[in-house]
Amino acid sequence: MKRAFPVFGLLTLVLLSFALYEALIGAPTERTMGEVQRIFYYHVSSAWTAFLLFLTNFIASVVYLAKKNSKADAVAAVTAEVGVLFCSVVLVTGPLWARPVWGIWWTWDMRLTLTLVLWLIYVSYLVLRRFSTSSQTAVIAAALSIFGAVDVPLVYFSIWYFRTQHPSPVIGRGGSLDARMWHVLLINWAAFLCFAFLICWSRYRLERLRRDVEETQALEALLEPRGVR
Amino acid sequence: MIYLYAAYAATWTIHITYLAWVLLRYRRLRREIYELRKAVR
Amino acid sequence: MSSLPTITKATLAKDLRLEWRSKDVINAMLFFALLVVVIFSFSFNPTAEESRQIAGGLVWVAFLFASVVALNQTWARELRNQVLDAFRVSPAPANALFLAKAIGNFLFVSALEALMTPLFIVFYALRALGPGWQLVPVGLLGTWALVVNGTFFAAMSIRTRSREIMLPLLLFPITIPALLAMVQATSAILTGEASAKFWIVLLAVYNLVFTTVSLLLFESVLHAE
Amino acid sequence: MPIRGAKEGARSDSSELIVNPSPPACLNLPIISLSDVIKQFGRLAALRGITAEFLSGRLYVIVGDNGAGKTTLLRILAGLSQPTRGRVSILDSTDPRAVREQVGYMAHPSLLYDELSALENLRYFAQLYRINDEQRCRSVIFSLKLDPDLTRPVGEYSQGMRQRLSLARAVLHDPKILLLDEPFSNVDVGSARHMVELLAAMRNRGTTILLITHQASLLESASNEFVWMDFGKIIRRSRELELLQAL
Repeated sequence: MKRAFPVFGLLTLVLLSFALYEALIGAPTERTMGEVQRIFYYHVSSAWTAFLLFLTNFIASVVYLAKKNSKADAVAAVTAEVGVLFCSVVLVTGPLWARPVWGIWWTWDMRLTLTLVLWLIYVSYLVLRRFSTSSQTAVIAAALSIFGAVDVPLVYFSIWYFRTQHPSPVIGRGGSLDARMWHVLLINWAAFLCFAFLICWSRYRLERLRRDVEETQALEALLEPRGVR
Repeated sequence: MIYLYAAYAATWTIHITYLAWVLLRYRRLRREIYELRKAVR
Repeated sequence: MSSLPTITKATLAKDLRLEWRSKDVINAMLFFALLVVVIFSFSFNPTAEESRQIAGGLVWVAFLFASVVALNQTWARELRNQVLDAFRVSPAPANALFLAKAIGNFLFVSALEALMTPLFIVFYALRALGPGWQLVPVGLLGTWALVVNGTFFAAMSIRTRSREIMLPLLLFPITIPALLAMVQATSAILTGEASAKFWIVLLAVYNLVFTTVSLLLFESVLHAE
Repeated sequence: MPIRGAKEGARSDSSELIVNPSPPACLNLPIISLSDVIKQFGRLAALRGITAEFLSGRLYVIVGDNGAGKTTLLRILAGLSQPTRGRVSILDSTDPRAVREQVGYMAHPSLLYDELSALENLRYFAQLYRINDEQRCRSVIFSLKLDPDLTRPVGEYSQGMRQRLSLARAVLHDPKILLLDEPFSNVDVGSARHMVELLAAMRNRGTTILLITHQASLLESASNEFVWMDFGKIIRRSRELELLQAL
């Protein structure tokens, strides 16, 4: 188990470099958008990774509420944090792509808006975790995660209808993707998933360690005043 | 072209900042464990 | 479970009586609402035609801010002397407390809206060009949407540090679809350009979903410690 | 049914029974048992492994310095908080929430609505226990030497009156187990004596009472056992207060 971490880390690094090479050089250049389209590989794979992490967060939260298992709570805390990280990448690369292609930084397009709302919900989740008093954090965070997950389809429908009413000013991405591009995208996604898993793993270990330290500290701390007396 | 590089740079800046932050927390924790061990002994 | 309606009623009656004696929610809320309306009128000074376009957003954002004041007060009373613990040690169902608080807030916020709406109509010279009666279901469903999540998140935020700030932080992101629906429905009715049907249905679904989720989760949040 | 017929009942039989505080033998069964209970708040442990048994029909007095974990222990028994680790069993149930109807809890704060009168307060709390008996509320208030017809809001009561009303709220549903956190703080000596008599009478009728106090001497004659807590642990248990203090 101890060996697995560096081995997996090395593997991820190789995969990431290969994916980077494929995205920047290997993939064919898109006809209308040109080189800028290459942002796509990072943008989309980050987005999918983030959504997957949020899904994991939701499942872990349900498991926590059902079983009161502190490991599930640690998983939920970690996946929300890393999910927000990847979601931030999506929100930064998105406008960087939109500016040269559409001529605007931001548009209230379906996917963009949904991602932004998700990001807001999970940032509020992280804020809640930080501000709540320690013995209650897990339960109320899990409850908020479930509220957030339930909210997603509603956000989706509301924006979908909002958009059909006022057609967006930009031309959608449209068109089917070249097979070679699909290939590169999937490689990038795989690399990002491995990377996310790696971060989550180390972050999870850190979280567990922190909890252990807190517990030992709690049980030991009271020894000190006794020594003084 | 500049947007392309900006996006890739931004992605890695965000990731590396986060990793650095995790590392910082880890080191702080390590120090705490060290002090805890010392206190128990 | 047969005790649920009885205890809900008893708790609601108790809350209304407390409010009647102290009047701290209503007073704070009313003055705040008045301020919001006046400041909004200063900030946006549109013609009747323009105001019809933006009124939906304006009115609901004002209601949202004003209701946060009421929602923050929801649990303040239960925290004084830690009376909430007396409820928690009793065998009374947690959902009775939630329903009573949500209904109480619904009444407070509705009263507030009933007073603010005429002010908006006067200041902005509003008149509905579409089917005006639809504003009633939009108002009722929209208010419940604000209140059901607000009550729940207020219960969550009393378990955090700096709880007054936490409530809007938790409430606003989740409320986005409901707020969008309220605003769009109201604008559609006022301008008479589009049908508000979809938005009313969306609000109803939103309410159904979140009322259910709240009732399912409230017990664990109330007894979390 | 304690405090029933409070006018004559409580006072007369308490004064005679207080002479003989040992409960009937058949009641000597463990009603509360804790095994290795730990409660941790972040970096602080309030309870650091408590293993204990409390027998039915007895009055236990928990003493100890501030921060010894007394209140946390009581809150766990009341089902207000869950232990981080360990097992709590009350009336043969491991979930304190399942036995809520059997447990009365009086906290350090009053747990009363300041804006309501005594009767209005109790009427509301009675409904939480599905008791719809106006007479019951009145007699409980009366048994604590308060006037049920007083319309003054509780916020204007003196601290002593408020404590007594708070006790009334805790015993309203006639619990088998009564948990009291500092019931005598700021109560005048006369009222405190009366409260002790009342508690002794309840104990003699089979109620188990756990009581935290800094005025342990008030309970010397009524208590069955003193429990001394320190730094989140039960250090010592003794029948005599002096023995406990001597160590």
